[in-house]
Amino acid sequence: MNLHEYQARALLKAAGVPVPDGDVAATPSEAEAIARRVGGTVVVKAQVHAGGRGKAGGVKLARGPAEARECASQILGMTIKGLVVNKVLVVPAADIATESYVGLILDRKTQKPVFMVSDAGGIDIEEVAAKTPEKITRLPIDPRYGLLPHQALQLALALYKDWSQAKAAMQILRQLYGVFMANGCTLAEINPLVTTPEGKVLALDAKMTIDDNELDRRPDLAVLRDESSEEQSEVTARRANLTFIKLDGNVGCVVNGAGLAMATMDLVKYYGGEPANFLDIGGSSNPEKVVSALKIITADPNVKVILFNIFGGITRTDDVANGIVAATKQFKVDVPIVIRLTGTNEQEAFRILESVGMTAMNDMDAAVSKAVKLAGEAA
Amino acid sequence: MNLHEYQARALLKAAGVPVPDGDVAATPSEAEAIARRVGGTVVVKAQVHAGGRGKAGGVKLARGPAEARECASQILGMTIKGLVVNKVLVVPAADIATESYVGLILDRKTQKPVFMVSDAGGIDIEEVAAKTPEKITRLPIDPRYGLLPHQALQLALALYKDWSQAKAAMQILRQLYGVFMANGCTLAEINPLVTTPEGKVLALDAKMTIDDNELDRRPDLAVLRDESSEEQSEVTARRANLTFIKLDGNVGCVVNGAGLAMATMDLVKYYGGEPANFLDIGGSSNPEKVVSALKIITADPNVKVILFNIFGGITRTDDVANGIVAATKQFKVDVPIVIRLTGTNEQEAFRILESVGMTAMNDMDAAVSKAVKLAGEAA
Amino acid sequence: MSIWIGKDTRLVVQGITGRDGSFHTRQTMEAGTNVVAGVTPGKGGQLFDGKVPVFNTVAEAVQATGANCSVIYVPPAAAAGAMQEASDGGIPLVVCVTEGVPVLDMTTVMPYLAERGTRLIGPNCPGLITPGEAKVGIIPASICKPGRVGLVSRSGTLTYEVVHHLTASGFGQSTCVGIGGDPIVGTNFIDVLRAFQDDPKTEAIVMIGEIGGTAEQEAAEFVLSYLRKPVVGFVAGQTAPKGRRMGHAGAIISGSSGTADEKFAAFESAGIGIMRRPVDVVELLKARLK
Amino acid sequence: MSIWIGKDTRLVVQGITGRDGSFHTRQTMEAGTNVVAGVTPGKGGQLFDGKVPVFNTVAEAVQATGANCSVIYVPPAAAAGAMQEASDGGIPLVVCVTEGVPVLDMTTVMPYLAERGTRLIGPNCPGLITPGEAKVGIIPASICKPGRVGLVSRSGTLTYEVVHHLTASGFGQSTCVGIGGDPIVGTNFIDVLRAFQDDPKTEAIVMIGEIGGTAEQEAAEFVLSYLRKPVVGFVAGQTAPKGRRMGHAGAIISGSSGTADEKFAAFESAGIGIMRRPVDVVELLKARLK
Repeated sequence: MNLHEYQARALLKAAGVPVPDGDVAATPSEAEAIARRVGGTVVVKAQVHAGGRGKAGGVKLARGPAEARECASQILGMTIKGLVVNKVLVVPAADIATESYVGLILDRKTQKPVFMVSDAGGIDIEEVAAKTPEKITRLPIDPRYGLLPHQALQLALALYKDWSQAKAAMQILRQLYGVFMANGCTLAEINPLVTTPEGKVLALDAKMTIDDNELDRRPDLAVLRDESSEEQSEVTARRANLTFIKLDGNVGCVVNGAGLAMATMDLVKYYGGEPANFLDIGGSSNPEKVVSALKIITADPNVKVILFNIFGGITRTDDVANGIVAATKQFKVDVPIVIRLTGTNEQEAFRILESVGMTAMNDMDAAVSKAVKLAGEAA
Repeated sequence: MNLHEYQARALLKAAGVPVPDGDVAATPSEAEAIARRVGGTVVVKAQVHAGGRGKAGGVKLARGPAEARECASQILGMTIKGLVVNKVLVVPAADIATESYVGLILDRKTQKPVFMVSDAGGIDIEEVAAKTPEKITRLPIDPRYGLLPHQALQLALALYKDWSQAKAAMQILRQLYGVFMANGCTLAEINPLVTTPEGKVLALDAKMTIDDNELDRRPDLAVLRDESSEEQSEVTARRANLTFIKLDGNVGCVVNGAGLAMATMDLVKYYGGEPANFLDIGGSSNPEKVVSALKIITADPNVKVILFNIFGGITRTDDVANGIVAATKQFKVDVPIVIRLTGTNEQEAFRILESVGMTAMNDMDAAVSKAVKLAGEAA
Repeated sequence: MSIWIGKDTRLVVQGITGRDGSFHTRQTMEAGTNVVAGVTPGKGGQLFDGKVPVFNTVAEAVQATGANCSVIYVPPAAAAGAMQEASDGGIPLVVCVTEGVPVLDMTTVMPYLAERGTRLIGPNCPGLITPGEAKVGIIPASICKPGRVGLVSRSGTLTYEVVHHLTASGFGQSTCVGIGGDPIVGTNFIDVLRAFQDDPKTEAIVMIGEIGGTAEQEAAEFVLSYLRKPVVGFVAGQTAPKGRRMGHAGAIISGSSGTADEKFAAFESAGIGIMRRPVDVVELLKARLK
Repeated sequence: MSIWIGKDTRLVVQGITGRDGSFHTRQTMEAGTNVVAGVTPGKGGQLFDGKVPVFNTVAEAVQATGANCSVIYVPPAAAAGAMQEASDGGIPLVVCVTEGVPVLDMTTVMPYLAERGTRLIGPNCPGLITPGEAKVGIIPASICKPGRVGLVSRSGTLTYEVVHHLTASGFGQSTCVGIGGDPIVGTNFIDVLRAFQDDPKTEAIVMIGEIGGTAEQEAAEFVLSYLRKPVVGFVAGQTAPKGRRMGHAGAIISGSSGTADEKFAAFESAGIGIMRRPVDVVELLKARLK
């Protein structure tokens, strides 16, 4: 789960990391009030889960409260990479002497959180990483011992030559590590970490990703999810315990298992089609889940055909068949359904489907190519 | 630093460990008020750093507020093993079904905190440990991982067969471990951990020792020190940065280094004398420390002779000589002083002492046996 | 046995009385696996299905039954503790089926297990099966048959799909291992590939990866330098968008790294036979195994 | 060199610019030790006494100077971090002189150092000296002379007292090691005894213990089973009361265990020559070393 900048900033601030004054606003007049309070020139920043906000016009400079109101009214409601902006962050415009990058990432290879810091921070950090990786200092942290003083020192000295700035950075690194661990993050970064002309060190922007697997045991983190910034179909799917990701194609897919779901999408593409979604109904599925899945998929007007690909292991294929029958009784499905079922209880499943005049197939390739063909005919 | 029962209890309670109601009182009327509030029969317990309170009459049962007042007035001000009782804890008398022991001790051999639990708890736990050690379950805890769930379970099952009691114990073990680690303990024990006839698990008495080395960085723990319950000479010594322990003999000892100080006491005994104290002036001593040391020792009317044993390494023996001279100028020392100095700047030290008509020796055995002889003559 | 489990496996099931644990324990026993014990705290002393003794702790189970392998079906929040308990109880092979284990938990579980020399498979994995001998986890025994192909996969049902094609075309399996779809897993491709290389019963290897991370790329390098047996491979997620978690916590393309194209390219340069579709496994193996 | 330090020792001083660090560094250099670097964060680039380069971190110091031994004089709250830094920086022998290190800090320092194969001496110890070659710590070189007696002790000035008697009576020392008076120390009696047994330059051993714990008892058992060289021993604290910390954090008699009597008895049954007084060391060694 990605946090908005204002949420990440709040967690850092609570841990003691110096951040600029300012606050989040949902309306232009709130933005105006914040600008009035902080005074001077402010930056109005779209709060949205998408990179390249600046280039998309989602970050604006405002000289005073009136301009802040104006900027906020322009940004609020705009769409960046398909996502609507519902909130803006209003902060004083900072004078910047240097920009650094400080990130902490859960690394698969070392199986540890790894710090990445660079004194070449700012918006071009990905380019720095790609072209001059030697400018980035990487340091894995053993969570059994935490961030040790000499490690914080080593990282801080990679950022700053000035001793008082290095000491400030050590403190910020410790706080960032604390926030990462305390909130079950898989990523936490400050970019840029700036110094002001007076030599103060300040976290100007922050990004955080929380491990979805933490949310069940951490209701305090789960409430940070901003469903208004998500695809509504994905929100609905999550509430039905389905893993669903909307895509742009026209072949709706219902699959059990994440790997098989991806492979099914790939095979749709292989046979010349385009998948409309990723959808995993999970292992121990029941008929109601199938009903929910069909509801979500049929709500997408792009979908021209629905493809079931179920390999019954734990999943009972008769459960799936019953779900399909139940759904088609509850609401009308206007597009053709291609069904591939194999494995546990498949004979019973075939019988159930045949009893309502539906047919199923046994082979994945045959089912996928048929679905792609039907989608092509409907388009 | 040992905590009083009421202090240990407060730390456990703050961590969620179930303890009986009640509170600490410094006067009989406070004790009465507590007894009135909690109702029923109460126990009034002397708060003093000494074992065997019960046998010494420091723990009394009181049927109601009036009796509680009476018991408190008997206990407050009494002396147990040389220590004056300044406070009593007043708690409701609990019905007890079983008594267990739960302790967590910093173990030198495993270099870890070690849990020791036994379902044979209560006042005889030391006898259990000595005679039937197999009744005690020992489990070292790796602080890098903390107390793991299966370890808490193993310990809890060693205490209780009943599953709900075992679950309650798991929780208490986790809380006790948390308190131990969070407060820099070297020992934390609950004895007895009781079950009531209704099956509730309750910590009835607690004991805690905090590592003295934690106190510098933990002012919140340092304030828990109850100087009123200590030898005043030891309090004065600590404030002067001296390590001092009062003993019953008549040869006052001033030594640099803990090992040499113990060896000096041993040698006093070897030559037939009795040391009046342990006193370590530390490594980088200065003349003022020597003055403080002499003040503390001469305040003890038992002391018949003062023995200096200084091996100059880091310690400059001339500093010590200057301190002796300064002290004898500031106040009159009525008992003979035997001085052994050797090592760093010893010639200068001898000169300083001779300039005021004092003499020093070079050999430890000669100095100690002389001091013992003088003490014997004075006694 | 082929790799890691076989006729000598003595299995203890952690979470045996739970919904998933009891269901899969029955399946596992039906597959002929020697299930010697179950563990559910507070239920020690019971008998599961009238046959399998249930203990409060793994240590008790090991002492009483000589269990040498554990499978875990406890809820996600208890999974880390269960893995550590199994390891501390002396179990050399622990298979964690539980899905949804917080990844930070795994950062301390891994060194704990390493200190005790425990091999972990998973979490969030279907486990493994040596057809005809033993299964530990949830791979359906019905789709497998004994043979000479070793299979390793990050996925569940996609594995079954491939195994299904193998069995249908006459290729039996030595051992099938599902290593799991999480970012941190106890056993990676390389561990399994090495075991298959060293296993005389395994003559060819199928590797099924997916998007996210670089495990497949490292495995490809390892294949090039160490493996002397034919390998064919698939990568799921060619059509996955960037930055989205495709079900599995580990299946996420970050920036430009972890794509299926990148992984297929690594396979290609390591001489691994490329499966464009699951069904391709059959023809590729036929060409490589005479 | 005799054990652990000698002419090849290249010492880095952590906390070199502090009050204690600077004083003892000068003493150490006067004793002929090769002090190659100092470390004080924020003072990197300076020269200590115009000679010794100061670095911000141990890693930098090691890289620039090839330091192979570290001595620590930082304040107690920073000592754990300093030990871990030295270990992480690749120093194989770390001597922590700092007194007052919280013992819980040591419970995580020890496994950290063990994982990296670092030997720690201390904390709260006087360090060690190989007379005529090198000293690391605070044992006064002036009272020592090269020779064939190895000495190991939990104490500081008491060690000097014994060394003083040795030197005065003509017994030089191979190496003198002060292991420190804390409950948790990196190197214990047994480690040093084993090194002395294996050191051809050491012909007899003096062991100086004190009350608290069971380190002397375990050492006595080890002497009995492993040592083939004469050993004489002393235990300080025969007159110490129970339950009081006698200066050293480790010198405390708990219950009835850790008494000097108990330790002397263990010495006796291991055939260790009993020193009732420090001066007894001379006659005991004379009887054992011809």
